Amino acid sequence: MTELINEIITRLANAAPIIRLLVVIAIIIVSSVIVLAVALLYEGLATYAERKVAGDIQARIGPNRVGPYGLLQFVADGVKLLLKEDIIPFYADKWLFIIAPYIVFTASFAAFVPLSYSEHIYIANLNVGVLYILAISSVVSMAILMGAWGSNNKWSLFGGMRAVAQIVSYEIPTVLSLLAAIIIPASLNMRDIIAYQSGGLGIFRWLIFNNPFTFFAFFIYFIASIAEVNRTPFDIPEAESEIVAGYHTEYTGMRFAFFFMAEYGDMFVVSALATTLFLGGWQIPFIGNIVMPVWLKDILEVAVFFGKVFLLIYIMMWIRWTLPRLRVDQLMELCWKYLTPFAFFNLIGASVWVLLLHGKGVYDIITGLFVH
Amino acid sequence: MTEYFKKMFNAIKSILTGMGITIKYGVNPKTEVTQQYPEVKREPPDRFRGKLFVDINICTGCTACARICPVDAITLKTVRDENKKLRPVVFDIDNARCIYCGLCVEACPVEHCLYFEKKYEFSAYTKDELISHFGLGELKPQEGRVEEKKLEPKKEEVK
Amino acid sequence: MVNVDERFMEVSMGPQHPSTHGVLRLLVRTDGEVLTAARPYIGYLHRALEKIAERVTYPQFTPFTDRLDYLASMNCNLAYAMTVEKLLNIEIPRRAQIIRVIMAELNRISSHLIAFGSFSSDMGAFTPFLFGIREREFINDLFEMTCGSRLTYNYIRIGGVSKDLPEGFIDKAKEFLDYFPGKLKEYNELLSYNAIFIKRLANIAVITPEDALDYGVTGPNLRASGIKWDLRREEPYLIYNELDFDIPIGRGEMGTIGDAWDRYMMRIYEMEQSTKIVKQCLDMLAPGDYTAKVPKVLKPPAGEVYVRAENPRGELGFYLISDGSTKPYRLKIRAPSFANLSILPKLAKGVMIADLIAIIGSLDIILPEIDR
Amino acid sequence: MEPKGIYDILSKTFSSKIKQFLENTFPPTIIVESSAIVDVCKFLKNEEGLNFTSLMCLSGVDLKDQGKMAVVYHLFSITHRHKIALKVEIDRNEPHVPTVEGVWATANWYEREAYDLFGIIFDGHSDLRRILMPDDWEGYPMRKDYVYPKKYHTWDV
Repeated sequence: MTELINEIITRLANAAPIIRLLVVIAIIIVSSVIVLAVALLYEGLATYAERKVAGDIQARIGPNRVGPYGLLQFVADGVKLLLKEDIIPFYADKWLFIIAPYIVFTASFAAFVPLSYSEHIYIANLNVGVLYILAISSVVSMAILMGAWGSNNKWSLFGGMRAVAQIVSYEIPTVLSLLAAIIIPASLNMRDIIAYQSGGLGIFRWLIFNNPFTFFAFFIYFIASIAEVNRTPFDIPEAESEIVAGYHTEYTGMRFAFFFMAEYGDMFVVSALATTLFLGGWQIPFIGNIVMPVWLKDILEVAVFFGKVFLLIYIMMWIRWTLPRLRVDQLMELCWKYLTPFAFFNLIGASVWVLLLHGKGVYDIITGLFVH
Repeated sequence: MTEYFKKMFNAIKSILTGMGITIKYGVNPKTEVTQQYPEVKREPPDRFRGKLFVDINICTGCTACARICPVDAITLKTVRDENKKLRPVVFDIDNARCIYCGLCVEACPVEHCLYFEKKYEFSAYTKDELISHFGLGELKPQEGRVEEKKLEPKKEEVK
Repeated sequence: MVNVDERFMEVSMGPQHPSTHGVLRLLVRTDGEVLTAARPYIGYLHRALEKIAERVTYPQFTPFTDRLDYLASMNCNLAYAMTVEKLLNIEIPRRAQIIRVIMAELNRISSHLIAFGSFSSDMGAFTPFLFGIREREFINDLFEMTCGSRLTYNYIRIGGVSKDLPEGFIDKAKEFLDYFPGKLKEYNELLSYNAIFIKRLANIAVITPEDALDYGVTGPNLRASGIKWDLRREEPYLIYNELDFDIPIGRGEMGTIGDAWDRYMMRIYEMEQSTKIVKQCLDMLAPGDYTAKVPKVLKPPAGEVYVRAENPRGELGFYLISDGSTKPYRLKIRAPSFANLSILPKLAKGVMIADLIAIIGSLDIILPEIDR
Repeated sequence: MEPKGIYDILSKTFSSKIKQFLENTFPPTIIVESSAIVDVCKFLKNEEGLNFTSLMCLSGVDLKDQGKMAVVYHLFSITHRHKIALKVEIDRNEPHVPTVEGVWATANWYEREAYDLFGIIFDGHSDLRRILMPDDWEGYPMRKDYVYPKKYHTWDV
């Protein structure tokens, strides 16, 4: 994207500065609208998928009335939420109450930016991509607390406090397990990380198969990321049977929808991060170096990337509709007594591995044996 | 330490067992038990207690049903016609009050006079629409009225 | 709670709350997540059934007993019918007795299925709830075949039952009994022995046998405390003394005897036993009358009786005073959930909010019965 | 133990406080003077061989024609499997009964219910509030001479 903008700017080199500025602004607006539209479409389909998966698992059918196979259900839901009355509680802290959903929504969408969807399709090529995602997704916890406090509702406050405690705690195993993978390509840039995982039949050089420590790191990251996005069995901030609806108890209509969409956005981001770091991103498995047109390759890569992400999202949904919820202290216990120590030892193990074998993965070693 | 790992192992095992069960349902569409209601309507069994129906022509006007009704859903007014037979001029059943207990049907001495239809869709916009009127209507003056017997809902009923 | 202590937060939980099983209101005083006191407020569903009983005749009151414990109407019908029969001194034909046992036990299964399902959804696992509902549909179909209604049956009447079993009932019931144990096993694998579920419930809200007796706790909750007491065995009515079944008691499999997990598990075990009972009863069925000769106008002799029966939730007792007229002089309903709930303030001290939900769910209260 | 035997023991211990034995009710009823009810209950609960472990039911009864109120206690022993009913008859205009909350904890709620619906006041009760009716309800609905109110606050009843 940045290259595209640069190219346009160089072509417009002779134009007046004000026109150049306007063009750049126009490009930025158009591209964000495109990203937003795609992301909203994804979110709509994700809510549909969630309900369909729930239906399948519970021996039901799920939505099937609006549109073919109920595919347009999310449109109907969206229209319904738009038309709902926007209620701001009388005793709410209005400013915090109003601003919180936007921050949640923005933070969740900003995390889409450094992702790399294929070799040529990406929005921004950030050299601190992973760090950026981790930082921006932490903003969510702040906004949740803002909304919870602003609602002036006791259940919301419970939910907000729980959410912050949970997200802050689970950041640690998340980051530790990500580090175990990052130290191998030694880069925070998403594209570099994915490029490192090429080769090996497009599957064996994935960082998850690099060494036993990254293999475990993937699972630790996956569990911790479920907690990061507040989903069952870690959905205590919005545990509907305990604290009504948690931090969004008082929200209605579109404001509620923002929270709701942000949750699905977060799901996408954590899954995409797992895909990028552990599952080879858009690397197409089993294809190797077959020559094909660039456009076809890009399409295939996007499809593969989304396929991997959706598989992880499906597993998240599957877990959600199977397991009961943990209690708040047990959640912390899981984090501090199990995940964090494991992630920590994992990180040490991975570091030692990298140090001793100079970053060579299991696949490299095995193929290396045959070469000699 | 072994305890720690054993606990963890058992926990993971039990969780995977549970997930094994749900995925069986998740991937197999044959497990769906939903009936698509407006398209597929289930046929109620013969004894189904749906909407009450009165075959007013064979009603003897004995008021047994109105007396047994625990919620006074049945309003019955009878007069004697020229043949000294009781004639139910008003026979209203308030479906909103009816609790479908079936006591009236059992109390009715005439075979197939008061019975339940196999009907379960009778939503309405107003409460008045939910009252079914079966009465034969007031007699014309020349037919003569001899006696009037009326059963009204008991006063001060607890709702 | 007039004196407000600033250190604590007082939250009104209910009457509209997702998991108070109806319209129970709890005034909860919390110190963060930990409860220091919970005070139940009941009566939101008070319909003055005892007063109504004084204004309607004996047979007319049967439909109202449906509305006591609407998940186990058959059992409520049965207890009321037995009370009036005791007063009238009627002998019930054998076939009617067997039919009554079949119905009561099937309804026990369906009631426990709801208890199981709603408890699981309280714990955050929604899928078992749907599974429970699915199996309950079978029983509802059986009942609908028999008496025409799916929830408020009004089937067991004074003197017997209202109609004989329909054609095909026995085959259908047998089909269900063959199908059901497999599903029970599935429930156990899916929920009962799930590590998170056990973690949530083991050692929570332990009711000691002394407390259980002191507070008049009955039914599965009493048996979970390790007291082998079941009216069907200890004070046999109908044909229960001819049947072969076990009384499961709490053994503290996962923690302490009488904890929430034991109380939950009692219901699973009882469903097994009820299946066994119905199977035996179906084989015992022989042609005969389905009702005794009962006069159209019931005028029981003056007297006082207190009759109780084992309901899914405990002992349902009717204290009936007759003055010789067609209407009861006084009918006191001793609802099992009423006594079971009264122990809640004692249990809900020093537990967490999530545990409070577990306590309410494991006591398996039903509000229409408490409020009457 | 047979109800008759229980009655004999009770009348031996409490002599004149035990008034009458009604055999034809189920379970048989012993009529006890209201002042002695707590002692009788304690005795029944703790005496070896009686051990009435639980209070099955506690009901208020309005005996309007006799100008009395009654409180009926249905007791039951899980160890000896016998049961008995105790009845306390009190003046209808001043219905006061000592509470048995200290004997069986379950009596707490039952007594609140009897207070709520009949207006029987249980002396010494720790928390005698209305339980089923709203706190500001007037009158005691289960009394036989209860007049139905036309309005509750601003709503028609």
